[in-house]
Amino acid sequence: MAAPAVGFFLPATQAIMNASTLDKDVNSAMPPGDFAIWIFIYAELLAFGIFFLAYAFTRAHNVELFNASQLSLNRESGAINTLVLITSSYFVVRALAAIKRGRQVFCVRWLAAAIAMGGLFVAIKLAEFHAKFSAGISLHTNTFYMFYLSLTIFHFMHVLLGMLILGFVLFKAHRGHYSAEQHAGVETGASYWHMVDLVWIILFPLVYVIR
Amino acid sequence: MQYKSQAVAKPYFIAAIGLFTGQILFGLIMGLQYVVGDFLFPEIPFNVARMVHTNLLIVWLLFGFMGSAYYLVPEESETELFSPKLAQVLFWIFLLAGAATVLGYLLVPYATLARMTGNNILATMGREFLEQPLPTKVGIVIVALAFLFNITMTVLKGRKTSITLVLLIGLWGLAVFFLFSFYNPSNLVLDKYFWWWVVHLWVEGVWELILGALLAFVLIKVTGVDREVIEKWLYVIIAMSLITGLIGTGHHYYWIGTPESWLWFGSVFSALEPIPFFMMTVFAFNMVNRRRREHPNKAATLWALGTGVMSFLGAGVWGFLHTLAPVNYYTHGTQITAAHGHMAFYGAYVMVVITMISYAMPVLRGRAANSERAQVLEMWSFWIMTVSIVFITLFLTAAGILQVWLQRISATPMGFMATQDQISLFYWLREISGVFFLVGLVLYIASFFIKGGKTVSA
Amino acid sequence: MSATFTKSMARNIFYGGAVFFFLLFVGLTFDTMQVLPKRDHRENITPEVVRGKHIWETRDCIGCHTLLGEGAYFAPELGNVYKRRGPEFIKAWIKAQPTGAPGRRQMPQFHLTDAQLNDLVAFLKWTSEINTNNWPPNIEG
Amino acid sequence: MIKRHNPIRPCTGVWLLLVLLTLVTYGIGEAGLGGIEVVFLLLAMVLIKGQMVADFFMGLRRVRLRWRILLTIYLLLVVSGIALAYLMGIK
Repeated sequence: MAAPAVGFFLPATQAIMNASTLDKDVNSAMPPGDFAIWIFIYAELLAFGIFFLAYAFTRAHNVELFNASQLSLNRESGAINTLVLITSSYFVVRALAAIKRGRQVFCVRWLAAAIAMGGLFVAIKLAEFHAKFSAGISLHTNTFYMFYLSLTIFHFMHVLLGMLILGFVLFKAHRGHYSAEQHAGVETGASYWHMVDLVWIILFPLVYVIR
Repeated sequence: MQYKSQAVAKPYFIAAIGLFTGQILFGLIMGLQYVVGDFLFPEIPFNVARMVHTNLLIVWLLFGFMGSAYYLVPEESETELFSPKLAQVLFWIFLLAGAATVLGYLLVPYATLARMTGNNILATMGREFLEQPLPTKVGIVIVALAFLFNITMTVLKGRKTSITLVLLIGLWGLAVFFLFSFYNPSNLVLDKYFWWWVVHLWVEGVWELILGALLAFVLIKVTGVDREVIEKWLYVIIAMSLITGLIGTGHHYYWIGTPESWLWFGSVFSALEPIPFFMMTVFAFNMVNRRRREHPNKAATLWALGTGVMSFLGAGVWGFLHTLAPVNYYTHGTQITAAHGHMAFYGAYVMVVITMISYAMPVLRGRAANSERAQVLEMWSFWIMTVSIVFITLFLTAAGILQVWLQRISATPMGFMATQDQISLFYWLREISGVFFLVGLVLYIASFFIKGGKTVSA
Repeated sequence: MSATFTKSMARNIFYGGAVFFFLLFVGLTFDTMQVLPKRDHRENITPEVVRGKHIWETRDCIGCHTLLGEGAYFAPELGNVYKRRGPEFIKAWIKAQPTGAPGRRQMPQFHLTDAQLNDLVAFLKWTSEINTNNWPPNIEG
Repeated sequence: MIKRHNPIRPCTGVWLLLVLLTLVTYGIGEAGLGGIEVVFLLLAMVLIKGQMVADFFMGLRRVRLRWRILLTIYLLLVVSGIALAYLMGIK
């Protein structure tokens, strides 16, 4: 695993380091998009954060139960979903970059791709839920599944909401409401979508991997 | 007063203050019964006094909300009320129904009252805060719907502002969730589960919208800050209230037979419930600091700021104290709950109604603000009532902590009544604070009758 | 760089957030309704229990007592009184009220018949068997 | 703006990095690895990934420090809380 890692890692790090010195319109601004969404984002992150810590500390008291139940999770689908969401987020970044250069058509296409990835996430997640529910697992099976299902369903609903928001942004982009100068709406939707991604980035290792 | 029909608010405000006084008197009776158990027994048993105390609170707050809406909506919508006549008729219906209900509680044994009022047809009585006989409950629905019709029609024919929109959503929610009071299954767990859909979704849900709208209205008036700014924050605050408060209902679903998962949902989300209240405090102070005018009504500004602070303390801090399931396991159903209830109701809803009255009443009486002497007295009453409620809360909290310790945590737990004897000192202190509160209230009422000094004309 | 904070976005978040969390709440309620039968033992709700709850309500017991911790805090918790005192004590106690002891808290005399007392006890017995996540912490309530 | 010479866009680089770290996380899970060192590595990766998303996807690297640091503090709190809980669970 180490050899290809270096191959990726070097150009990637280089790109990142270059990037931070590139942008000069820096450091005095508010977060991108409408600030109202950021209040929402910070609040949602707080709710998820408390839930994550509740999971972690409850696990500390029930290590055997959590480790045993964790084995029944489908780690592949969790990992694939992580990749799906990351990629979807990346597409949204490209959509925003496109509209910033005034390329409306590309913006629409990248957004559509991002939403499609969201749909893929939903499909995989539904398959995962279906498997669990048909195995008779519910919120009340044990504490681990209570957390697993609450966290993933809560996140799942955020994915749906995020797709709804992106769909709305797509619709407006398609109608030509955004331009290189005026694209706060895209930034707002994008910020929310990245939050959904960010939450999953913590959730996946915490619930599926750490043992 | 910009619109003639706003005048219908006046009797509502007067009735509200009158019933408020009744509520406090019965509160003092109950407080005394806590330490002198047979006081007024068997004429007014504790449960009767408590029904009157809590139902008067609900009814006078509803009077306050309705009066506030009648005052606020025409001014915001920039049009006369759809039907001032209807508002006047509803006032008398509601007042008479309320008075008849209270007299029923006081004069007839509760079981007889239940039989007389058709409780056997549809049993809804005998549940905390929903003790009203069936005709009263139906009456509340009818009055509420007629009131909502009046208000909604006014908004529809006039200017639509965010404040009226939020107020309307809050008031409609109030009416809709009250409908759950007619659902009383024989399964106690289900009964309790949906009982909270009235109680919690009122006070930690839709009432917060009403609170936010009223506060925003007064802040616009007394600070002159741009409406855009205030309405924006109004939306953010009430969004936070519902985001945290809806699932936050779970903090009532710990020990009533509902599944364990609620221990987590309730704890996580209700732990966030202080956020909107904190934002409200910051918001109120911010707006007053950024004020563009010096409004002559200093008292109203003081009440508005007080609402921000006291609702945060009472609902936010005192709620958080015992909202987490592991804490609530020990504090559930003790004087801690009573402490929180008193400060939260006073800080949020009592104070916002008084804020509204304090701002609107002088205008209704033909001046922008009361004379300085009247205002000084009103501000005295503010401090006396507020400090009294703080002490009531502190003493009840102390009583609660001791109660939890003796009755629930101690290795050799004491019985309920033995514990009560141990904490009677705090009940005495609470009762004394209650007397001070009454003094504050009397001064508040007196401030309406103070003449002289220079008055500012409207 | 757009540093905006608009009212319309705040409004959208209010609507969106309210609907989102209300749906979540309804979903959780639905889930709760599925598992409640196992916790409230509704198969044991006999006509006596139903009548007992009606007596409980029409005497406004909640105006002084708590039941599963909800109610007034003036008199003892009754959710577990069946386990604490047993059926005979409860009936004898209700019949003996008020004690008339000077200065002590008084419970009214409700003139319940023996059949009504049995119904009330049946209700309290059923209530004491609800799965309350081990609340109260001890028998004293 | 200076003309760019880097082979890939910064956001693409970040995306590749995120993919890589996810694969490593998955690999650790597949290998069934556990223990403090592994968990700390996983959490460190969470921290890096989270900060990458915040900085490059959300675009917080170009905003006022307080908004950016808020997310960093959040990530640190959550990650260190999880680490602490993990340590508690070992005993």
